[in-house]
Amino acid sequence: MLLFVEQILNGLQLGIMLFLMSAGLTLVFGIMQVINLAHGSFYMIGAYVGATVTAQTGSFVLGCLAALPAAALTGMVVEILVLRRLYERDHLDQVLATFGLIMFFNELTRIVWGRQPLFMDVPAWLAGSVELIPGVPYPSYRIAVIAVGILVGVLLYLLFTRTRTGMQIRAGASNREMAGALGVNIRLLYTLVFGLGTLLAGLAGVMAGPILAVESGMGESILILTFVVIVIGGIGSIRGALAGALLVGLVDTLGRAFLPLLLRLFFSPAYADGVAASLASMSVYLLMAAVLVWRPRGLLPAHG
Amino acid sequence: MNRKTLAITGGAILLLVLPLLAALLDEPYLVTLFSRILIYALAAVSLDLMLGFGGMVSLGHAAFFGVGAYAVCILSVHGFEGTPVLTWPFTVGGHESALLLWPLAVLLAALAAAVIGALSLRTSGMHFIMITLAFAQMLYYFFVSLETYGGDDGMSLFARNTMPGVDLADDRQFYYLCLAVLATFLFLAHRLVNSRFGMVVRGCKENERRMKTLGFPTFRYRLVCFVIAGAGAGLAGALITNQTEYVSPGLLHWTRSGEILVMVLLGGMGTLFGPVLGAAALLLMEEMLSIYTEHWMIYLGPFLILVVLFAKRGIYGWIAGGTGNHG
Amino acid sequence: MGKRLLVVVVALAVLAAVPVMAMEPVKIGMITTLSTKAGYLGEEIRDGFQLAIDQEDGKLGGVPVELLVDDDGRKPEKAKQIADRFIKRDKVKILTGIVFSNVAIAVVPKVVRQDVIYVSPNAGPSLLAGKGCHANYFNVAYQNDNLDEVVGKYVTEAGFKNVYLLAPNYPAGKDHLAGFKRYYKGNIAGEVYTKLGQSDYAAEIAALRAAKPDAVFFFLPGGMGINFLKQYAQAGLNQTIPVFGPAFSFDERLLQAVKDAALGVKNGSQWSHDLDNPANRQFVAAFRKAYGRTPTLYASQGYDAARLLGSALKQVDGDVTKTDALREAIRKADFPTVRGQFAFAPNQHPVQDLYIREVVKGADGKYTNKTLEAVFTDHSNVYVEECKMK
Amino acid sequence: MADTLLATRSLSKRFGAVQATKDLTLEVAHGELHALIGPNGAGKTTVLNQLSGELTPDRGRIYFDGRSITNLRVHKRAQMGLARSYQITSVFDHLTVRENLSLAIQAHNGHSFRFWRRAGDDPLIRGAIDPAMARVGLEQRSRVPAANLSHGERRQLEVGMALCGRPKMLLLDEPYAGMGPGGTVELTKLIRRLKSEVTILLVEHDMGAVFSLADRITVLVYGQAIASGSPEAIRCDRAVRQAYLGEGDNHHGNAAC
Repeated sequence: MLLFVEQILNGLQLGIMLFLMSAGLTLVFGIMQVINLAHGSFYMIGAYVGATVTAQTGSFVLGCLAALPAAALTGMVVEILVLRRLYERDHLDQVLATFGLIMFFNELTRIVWGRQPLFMDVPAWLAGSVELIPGVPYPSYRIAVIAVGILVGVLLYLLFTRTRTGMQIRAGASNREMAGALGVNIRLLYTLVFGLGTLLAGLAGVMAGPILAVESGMGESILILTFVVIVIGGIGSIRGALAGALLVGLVDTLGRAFLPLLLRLFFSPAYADGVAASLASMSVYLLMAAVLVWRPRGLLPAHG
Repeated sequence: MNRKTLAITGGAILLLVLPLLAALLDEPYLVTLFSRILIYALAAVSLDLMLGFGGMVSLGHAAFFGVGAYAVCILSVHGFEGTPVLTWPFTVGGHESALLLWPLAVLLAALAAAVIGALSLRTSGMHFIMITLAFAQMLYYFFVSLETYGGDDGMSLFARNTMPGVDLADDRQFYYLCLAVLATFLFLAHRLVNSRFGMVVRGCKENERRMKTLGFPTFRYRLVCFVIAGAGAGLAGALITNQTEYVSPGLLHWTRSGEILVMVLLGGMGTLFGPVLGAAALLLMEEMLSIYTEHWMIYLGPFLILVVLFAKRGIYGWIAGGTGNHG
Repeated sequence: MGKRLLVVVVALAVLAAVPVMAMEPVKIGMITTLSTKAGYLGEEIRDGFQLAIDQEDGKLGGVPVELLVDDDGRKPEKAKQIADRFIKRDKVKILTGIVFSNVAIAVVPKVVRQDVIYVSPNAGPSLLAGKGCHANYFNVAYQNDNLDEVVGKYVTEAGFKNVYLLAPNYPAGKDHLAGFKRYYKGNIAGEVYTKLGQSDYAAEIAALRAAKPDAVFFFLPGGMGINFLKQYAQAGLNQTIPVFGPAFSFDERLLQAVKDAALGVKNGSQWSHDLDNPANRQFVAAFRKAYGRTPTLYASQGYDAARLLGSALKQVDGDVTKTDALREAIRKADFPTVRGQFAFAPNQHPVQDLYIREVVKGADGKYTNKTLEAVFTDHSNVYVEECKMK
Repeated sequence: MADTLLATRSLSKRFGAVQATKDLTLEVAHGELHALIGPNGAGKTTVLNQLSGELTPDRGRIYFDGRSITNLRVHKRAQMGLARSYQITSVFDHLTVRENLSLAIQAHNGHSFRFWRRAGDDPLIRGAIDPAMARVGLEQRSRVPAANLSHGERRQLEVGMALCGRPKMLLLDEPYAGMGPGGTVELTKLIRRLKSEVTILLVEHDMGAVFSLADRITVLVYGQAIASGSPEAIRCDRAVRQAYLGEGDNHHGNAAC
């Protein structure tokens, strides 16, 4: 029974990590109607800058403080140089341009940092594990990730509902021209929104550094899962991203954990393991297809 | 529109004489490279039927490409070994003749497209893109789990298929076969796009709501268009199996669908000859750049961005001028 | 095209002045993985191979060579195209370099049938050692199962009775676990196949802890291994349940990305930088001087492949058109290997000693492997009977 | 009932808190031009969308040509002869006028799963295009993409497309919106000519056009029909003046009542 609780915790932790990534993506897509395949690249930049600074200064916090602006600034530069010309253009032009960005950033990291995966360790003060539930030692770093995820969720909620900029952003989302006519500097606003989106991706990157391998191309493996999350949740809605992320995190983790046991009841162990492994990897896509067929606009669509 | 006809005839002549050119320059390798370009051009044109003319943006088109490829490879290997493919409902023996396998591959790809299309067309916009991706990834993991056929390691074809009168093993004959298949598909696509069916599909792309109030059951037409595109990709899959004599689940991965999509966009959406140019441009650049530098992606990435920013309607639009949408 | 033409003209001009028969440099085609997450593996193989050429300033076994390198991006289709180009355009007679088994399975069968010699500096899939073996195919590194077999034997001898197995869900994963089980006599606490390229292993680690094994054996190459080791250490399990694995997850460069999460882990390998023989000492010193880092086993395999070819080229005096003579010369394998001794089994895979190494923290603070003991001597592979050399 | 072409029985539709259509019972007789008027936000377009099938009502039934079409899909209703135009002209911008019309003709001339012959060469279509263009006076503009037409011409094209299927009934959604004086005269002439061919349900704000064209008028306020009858009756109806013009009892101005 403890194992089940621990797996739920693992599912939530993966969900929170996915939320950090998808909040930024759904923000950019929902508000600026821009499909940004290169979102994973800013996740990678956050991880690389975080790892490098942590290695030099020896402090994880400094690593984070360096990673966030790095991802945000790169994001804004990309927005000004490339994306700004693509707002009126077809989604497909954005797909092609951001596909080009992925190639550019992956190769850039290989040139600057070399081909070898970087090292990033869990900060000493988060290294141990805590017994949230007696008998189940849970890595305290992962609890920190969950805490950061929840904090970001609350901050975003407050930003959008309580602050003026939040209101301007939402106005810009529903009607660009009108918001512009009312004196909102749309160009600057969109640069800031994109910067915020990439900052969130950078944060997810630096948080993932100690757990996952920091290597060129790491962004693409999580990118697909992030798109699945925002589509399941409902594009453009932060609440949807949270719901989608937790759902995908749980389904993926529990699928990997309990599917083999489940199938063993019916098939021989060897055959069950093989089928379970491939079913587990398909589980996320089965989930998305089911949600889309049942609710073609996602679970919590952004605006009506 | 002489610029357009000039571009098309120029391209056609170049493709026709290429093997002779290759022999002249003592570069026999170009023949196999361009066979691959022709095959990917076929996959890109089939995607453009659905994307450029039908407005259906799919990020899972490589699934049908892979289904066609695997169908031919599995049946050929069984044909070579003489073992039955299927024994349960009825015994299905393997075969190696292209005239039997390729139509079967096209049929299987069309069947897959019908099932996936029927479910995906209930959604629209970004959700349609993602659900096609989801189904393609499911097929990808299905083939990864097929251990009897090599799983993730893929499977080699012992010998290319056989066809009366054409020796597929000879690279030059295989090149001209690919060129003939592509040319036929382009001709049929041109007819299709301007036929009554083509008009309805293009109408649905423009304004599906209006089409419904005019009295068109739009779902059926878009599904048939989706299936035709899937069948085209299945045929390209059958050809790629014979060209590389090898298949792997990698053929169905979403990055492969992304590549085919990039070829269509790079070449020029909504035109029939654009994707052929797009396929040639992308594959040639990938090949040539990698000879001169390890870091070829640092050049190809920005090139794609520049094409999007400045050549509004892709390379074909830039060369042939005029607006897209009528092939 | 222009650049290569220039090189050839210059080489010819120089050779014209030399009285010895004018020799066109022998072209060797290297298809390896330089991009994707596993890019550093290909870089290691190339650097090892290039070091051997640089030591003889552009020659191997006294014969001038030209190394053509291209990146297959870990895609079998791309590797086949590059092989095609090397053979048809550059008229290459010797190929090498492939890192991954699935790429090798796609490329080698067709290449060897075009009368081209292929020397594998890494991938040793069971298919090419058994049914698919061929006279033109040599493997200078290992047969994939070898590194797991040595760990299986060591773990049995060390008295572990209940081992938990973990590998990705693809044929090579199943091969490696089969290799381990061939020599491991105890009970299997669990056998779990994970998704290819998976990043989060929390679920598997929780299930592993619940199964309470007394040891864990895993084969997770590249980034997957890094993720697993880091998360395994964070779960505090590395203090209680020892981990074993083949050398793939513990090469020198990977250790810098994992550091003390891998401390104390024992892994099986056919080579280590601290192997005490003259060829190895010279190689490790030269590599550190040339590239400023300690060589990994991939670099040692690249270096051995180059020296093997050097010995063969010397015997056929650089004339690669006579493939039979070249094949015979390679099969003799009389070259100073960095592993002490080396010979070819009937299926032209290595017969060599296999060691158990332990990950330790070196004096200079860098993490490295220390050789513990030789578990197998002159170990061959189990696919020799299956191979009917054509 | 026999003389009625279209009838609704207590049609209701709610969007969250807003009751867009409340128990609407509407009848349009054969050959009649029935006008549906009402202040902005009265739910006129919502009614049209329910009739054309793009919106499904919460309650109530819709009868057309003697059959219940409440749950029939949009394209089936169009096939039965129920055509419509949109408040914001909805045509195919990238296609030429000729192509727009041929598409509309195609809809009612057998299925379009024909993959070989060029659409223009199909005898069923070729014969019908020129008369269709003549009917809406766009013969000279046949090669022009719809996007380049003037506002009035686009409106004429849309009406022409709606007529291509020889519909039994035409739902016109504010055709006069944004029409200049010249265009209004032209459009009134066109609609007057159409009255003999097809039954029309006209949603419109231009009172001049409504009162000169309509045989019957229904006034919709907050989704509810408050009055229905001949133009004269409606002009004097107290409830209409109250709701529409905000006047109470004083009768000044309109001597006819």
